[in-house]
Amino acid sequence: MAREFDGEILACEPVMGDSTLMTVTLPRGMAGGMVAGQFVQILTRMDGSHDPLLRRPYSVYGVDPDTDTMRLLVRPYGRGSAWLAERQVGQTLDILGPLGNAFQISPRARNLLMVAGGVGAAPLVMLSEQALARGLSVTYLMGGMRAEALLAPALVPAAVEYVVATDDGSRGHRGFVTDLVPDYLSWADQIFACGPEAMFLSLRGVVMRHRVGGKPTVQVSVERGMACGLGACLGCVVETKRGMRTSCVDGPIYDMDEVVW
Amino acid sequence: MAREFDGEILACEPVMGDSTLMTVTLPRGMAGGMVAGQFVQILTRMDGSHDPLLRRPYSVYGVDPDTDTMRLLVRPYGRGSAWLAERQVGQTLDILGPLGNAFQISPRARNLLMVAGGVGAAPLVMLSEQALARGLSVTYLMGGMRAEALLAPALVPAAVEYVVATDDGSRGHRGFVTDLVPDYLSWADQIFACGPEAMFLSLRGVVMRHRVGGKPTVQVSVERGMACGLGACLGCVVETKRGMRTSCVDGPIYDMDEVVW
Amino acid sequence: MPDLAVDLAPRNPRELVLKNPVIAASGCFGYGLEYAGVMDVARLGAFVSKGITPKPRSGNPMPRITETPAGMLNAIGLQNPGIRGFVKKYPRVWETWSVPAIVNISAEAVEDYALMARILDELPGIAGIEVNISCPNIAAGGYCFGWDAGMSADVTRAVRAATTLPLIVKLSPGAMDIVGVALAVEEAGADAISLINTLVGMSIDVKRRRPVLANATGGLSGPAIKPVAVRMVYQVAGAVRIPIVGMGGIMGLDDALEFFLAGASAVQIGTAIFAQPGMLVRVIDELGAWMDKEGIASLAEIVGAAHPRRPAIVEAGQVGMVDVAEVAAG
Amino acid sequence: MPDLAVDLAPRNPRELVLKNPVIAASGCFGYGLEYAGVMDVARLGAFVSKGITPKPRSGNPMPRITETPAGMLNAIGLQNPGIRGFVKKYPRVWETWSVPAIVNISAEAVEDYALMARILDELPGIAGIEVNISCPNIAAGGYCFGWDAGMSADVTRAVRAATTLPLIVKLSPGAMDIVGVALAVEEAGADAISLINTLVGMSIDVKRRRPVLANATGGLSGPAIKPVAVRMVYQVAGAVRIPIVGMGGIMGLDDALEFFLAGASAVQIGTAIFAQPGMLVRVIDELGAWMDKEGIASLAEIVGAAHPRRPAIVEAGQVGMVDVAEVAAG
Ligand SMILES: Cc1cc2nc3c(=O)[nH]c(=O)nc-3n(C[C@H](O)[C@H](O)[C@H](O)COP(=O)(O)OP(=O)(O)OC[C@H]3O[C@@H](n4cnc5c(N)ncnc54)[C@H](O)[C@@H]3O)c2cc1C
Ligand SMILES: Cc1cc2nc3c(=O)[nH]c(=O)nc-3n(C[C@H](O)[C@H](O)[C@H](O)COP(=O)(O)OP(=O)(O)OC[C@H]3O[C@@H](n4cnc5c(N)ncnc54)[C@H](O)[C@@H]3O)c2cc1C
Ligand SMILES: Cc1cc2nc3c(=O)[nH]c(=O)nc-3n(C[C@H](O)[C@H](O)[C@H](O)COP(=O)(O)O)c2cc1C
Ligand SMILES: Cc1cc2nc3c(=O)[nH]c(=O)nc-3n(C[C@H](O)[C@H](O)[C@H](O)COP(=O)(O)O)c2cc1C
Ligand code: FES
Ligand code: FES
Repeated sequence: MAREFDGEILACEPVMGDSTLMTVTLPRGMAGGMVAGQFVQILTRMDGSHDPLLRRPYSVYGVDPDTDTMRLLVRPYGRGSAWLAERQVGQTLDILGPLGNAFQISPRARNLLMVAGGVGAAPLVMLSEQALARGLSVTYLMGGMRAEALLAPALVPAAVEYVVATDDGSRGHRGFVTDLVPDYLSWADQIFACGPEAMFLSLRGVVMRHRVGGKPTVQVSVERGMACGLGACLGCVVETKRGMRTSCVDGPIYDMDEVVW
Repeated sequence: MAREFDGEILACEPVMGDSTLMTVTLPRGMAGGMVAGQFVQILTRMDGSHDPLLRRPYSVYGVDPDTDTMRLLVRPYGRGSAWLAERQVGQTLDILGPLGNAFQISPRARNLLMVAGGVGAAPLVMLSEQALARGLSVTYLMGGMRAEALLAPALVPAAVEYVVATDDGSRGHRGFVTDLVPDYLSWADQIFACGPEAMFLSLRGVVMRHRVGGKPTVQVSVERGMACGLGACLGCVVETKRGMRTSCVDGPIYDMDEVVW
Repeated sequence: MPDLAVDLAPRNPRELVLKNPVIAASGCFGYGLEYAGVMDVARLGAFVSKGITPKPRSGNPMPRITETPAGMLNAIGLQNPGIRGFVKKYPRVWETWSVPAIVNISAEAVEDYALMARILDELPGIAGIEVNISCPNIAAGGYCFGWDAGMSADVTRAVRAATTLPLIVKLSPGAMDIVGVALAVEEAGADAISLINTLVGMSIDVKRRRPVLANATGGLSGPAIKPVAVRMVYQVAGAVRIPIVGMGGIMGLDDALEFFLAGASAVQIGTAIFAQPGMLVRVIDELGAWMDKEGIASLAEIVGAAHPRRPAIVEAGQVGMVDVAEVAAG
Repeated sequence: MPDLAVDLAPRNPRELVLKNPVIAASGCFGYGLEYAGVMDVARLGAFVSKGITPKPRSGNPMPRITETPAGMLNAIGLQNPGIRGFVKKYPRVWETWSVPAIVNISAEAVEDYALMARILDELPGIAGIEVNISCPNIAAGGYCFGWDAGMSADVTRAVRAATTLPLIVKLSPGAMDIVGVALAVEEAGADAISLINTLVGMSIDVKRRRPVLANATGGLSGPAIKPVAVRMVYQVAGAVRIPIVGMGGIMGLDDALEFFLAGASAVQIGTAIFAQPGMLVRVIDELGAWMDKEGIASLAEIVGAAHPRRPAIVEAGQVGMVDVAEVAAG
């Protein structure tokens, strides 16, 4: 159940070039209930300032029920994330969460393919861990601008096959991460993707062209501007074949085939 | 001449309980032209946020032409000053200044009385130094809530007679700083005051009751909400016997007798 | 403990008594259930539902919201299940709650407002109706009901005739003569007036060279509009005798107090809920503590206290008119 | 180097050619001299003087300004030396400057506007007149000129008859039918239209339980109002053929671009100057660099580009009316 709470920043680790991996405290007992694909919303302004006004959503990168903490991956992009990236150990954040639905691993799936673009990497690490714990095989594809923009291999669970692509060819395949997908289409039972909208469109094209009999299925984490995060404002909807669905409660994870792209 | 410049914070020293004495760099050569009573306006928000919108005025506490620096005394009060007080050594501030007129020491004055309330202490330290450099005698009266809210004696030039009052009697006279003034009225040629409006009103009462033949004269630093700081918006005017005067260009220092209170 | 209770429908035998004057605003609190998990909804004075329309609506295309300086624009387009769908789902839940639920209704024809009011009149679990008149009047070529005193009164009269439920009419800040509209809806039978709804605004996406919102324009809410809202409440409070519910950019106790002092008997909080859901209960608690500290026994003591002298009813459109125009000239 | 020049009075033989489209707004730049020390005034496309009135005015009592969320309220009350005092002092200074100086005029009677225009017509150092119609019309019981298309046209016609100088008429956002007012002043002879002036707002000092400003209400400016301003520029640009000067909350290049895309041929910057005087020149430089990067040779290429199709002249008051009202309903 979502709550509004103060999370204390315990650690800030620079990753992926300009991003920060933040460890933040959770209310006791919350970590155990959080699942991969969920997110939290953070107030990214100083007390007394009203600008920027709205919270910013961040995917849960990982949780540790033993220490009652979670980790978040923050890329400085605009004003909210820049403020967040500047926070220091010991400061607290006003957090609302956990929010949203979760990636669903099918009971029959054996081989899972992760497709991550940029900070989209965040929820897929946690999902990989959950899959490994169930004894499944995981391949993790990641794309970024340059080698430094990729998740360091040490951050990806060792049992995962980690394959990368960069725009400039400075590591792995030169080109889009979605170029790598066809090789895994017959192997994978399910694909889980998180990244920019352009990546989904390209992924969709690749999958539609090559898949057989609707396999593998694809779940995507869709990014929408959000206000409430709780299904109340109807500002974040995604049109699906079954009508308008909020991406904060019914999403952010959607079956690719359900979404009206 | 006023300029908009980036000043780097070189030091932050806690003073007067909750306040900070900040050392900030100035453009080369500016310090030498700055005089006691002037102020600067500082942008007190992060890049990209528009709230709070307007600059905040701060009196110049002191300048050092040798190092091209100035000092400011910042009391955390509302949102702007809280943001400012949180800044750290190495960060830069967007500063507009120097602004405003100056305290005027009369060529015939020998004995000067300073009357400071709270952060009003700032410009009077610099004025005291200027007076001492001219060989004049200075008595510095200061009032605050408690002993800790007073300027530490080490911050007041040694050659100055420093007399204090506190609301709770925890140091010096118990009561208002203006209670101390009558004792110095026959000695002082000029009085210079900086503090809250209530202090001026009480000072004015004391002086009007006791002074003889218009001596001593009184100059006060008046606090007004400001927008431009340059005489353009006409938002900061003070009604004087000679009409409306801006407190950013024609002030903030006014002859007490000129102001229509 | 000071008395925070307020009756928003003193002229109505069915009355609308709130245990405190803090109400969650329409469109910002869903149907109450959405927030049941993150806060104690029962603490609220009341809440207002998302706007309900005669027929179901799937709302506008995306994007529907965007952030602006100290504010936000929304063009949700009144996505809702329609009055029939609404009736099946929510009243039976609310009936079990202690907090008064107010239903916000929107329509594009006078008869449709009346139709909805008639349906709501008989239902359990509904404490009152808030009539949103910031809607296009199809019969008048899409001209907004709320911009015109006559059309606003027509809607009010029709709804009044259709129900004995407490009736709050919610004014549009787009009306040039907000006082004239207020007087007209008071005269037409409103039990209370709420204001303001959103201002009409637009943001342009410089990269795409198109309006950010799919609908082009949207409703501006949040702290950015607070000064406009306080001014309008102040002006309307100088003219009408029925209770006023003030809103627009309230982010905490001090903002709420501005509205009470301007003349509001209760406040609604909308956009702030998105940023800080805990704020609703915090304002209630802090209001009680503040009144204690200030020695204020009942809210009525401060309602309208910022008015130098509460003037008698004035002619429509003349409240502070000269001031207002002169000031706009800097 | 892309072409930033713009003529704001193409229908006028005296023309108003600016080397770039960035103008310092009235009331926020004094008479130009105040900022001469902190920035290079000669870089500006133009600047507009503080509003001048027929007689000297000492302005409103203090406090005159207060900060609001991402905005500010002002009630300066048009403190100025009057047209005679003005004439003695500023035109002779401006005559020696290369930057066009535009004089903003305010009055409470049609004849007084004309009187000032006649005086300005003959003077050197004056490039154009901006007519501030957000003023109370004393003859109409204090009703604001700018809220009414007919009264706005009357002022425009009288000023037009009194001078051949380029004429910008500055609209009031308080007008409900901003498009109708714009069409009326275009028809009455305005060379260009500028908008928006400030919205009317109020803040209340909770401690004193009184309005913060001595004048009670004030004009709201700054980023808070930008979405309203962009929307109005977009609507007016869809209707008139004369150039539009857009303003309201511009804090940097991206904000200025929103106004160009909405249909403004030039922009004014007001409140932002107080916060960052260096911003004026920065926007000019960044605009040139941006156009270079985007391969835009002339500003005209992007003016109004956010309109799906620039519609022909539409009926007054109908531009986006349904959208607008619907959206305001969330
Ligand atoms: C479900 C969900 C999960 C998210 N998880 C993460 C996460 O784990 N880590 C993370 O860093 N961010 C994440 N984001 C994005 C994050 O919420 C913010 O949008 C991002 O930090 C930028 O906010 P800002 O305030 O810095 O930018 P602003 O100054 O508010 O600018 C936002 C503008 O940039 C666009 N924009 C926002 N984000 C991006 C982007 N990433 N790339 C390109 N354009 C963008 C928006 O459309 C908007 O116009 C997530 C978003 C969603 C909806
Ligand atoms: C010429 C001049 C010189 C100044 N010099 C100094 C200085 O050297 N050091 C310093 O700390 N401040 C100084 N100030 C005050 C300073 O500019 C700010 O007003 C102060 O820091 C509070 O701003 P804020 O953003 O924190 O408060 P905000 O959140 O903006 O609140 C401001 C509100 O509090 C009131 N207010 C502002 N300041 C005070 C105060 N000090 N006491 C009581 N009420 C207040 C205002 O009227 C306003 O309503 C000076 C002001 C002027 C005009
Ligand atoms: C996302 C959103 C949806 C809204 N929907 C409605 C609505 O359906 N009916 C209505 O009368 N007002 C609606 N409003 C307006 C609010 O109830 C309120 O009048 C306005 O937002 C000003 O208050 P605030 O600044 O506290 O949000 C909506 C506002 C927002 C932000
Ligand atoms: C302090 C102040 C004084 C103003 N004085 C005038 C004036 O004399 N005449 C006028 O037409 N507009 C005046 N304005 C309005 C501005 O010119 C401008 O229309 C408005 O502030 C919106 O732009 P901004 O948000 O960039 O400030 C004034 C604005 C401010 C803030
Ligand atoms: S963000 Fe409000 S419904 Fe999803
Ligand atoms: S602050 Fe603008 S004139 Fe003084």
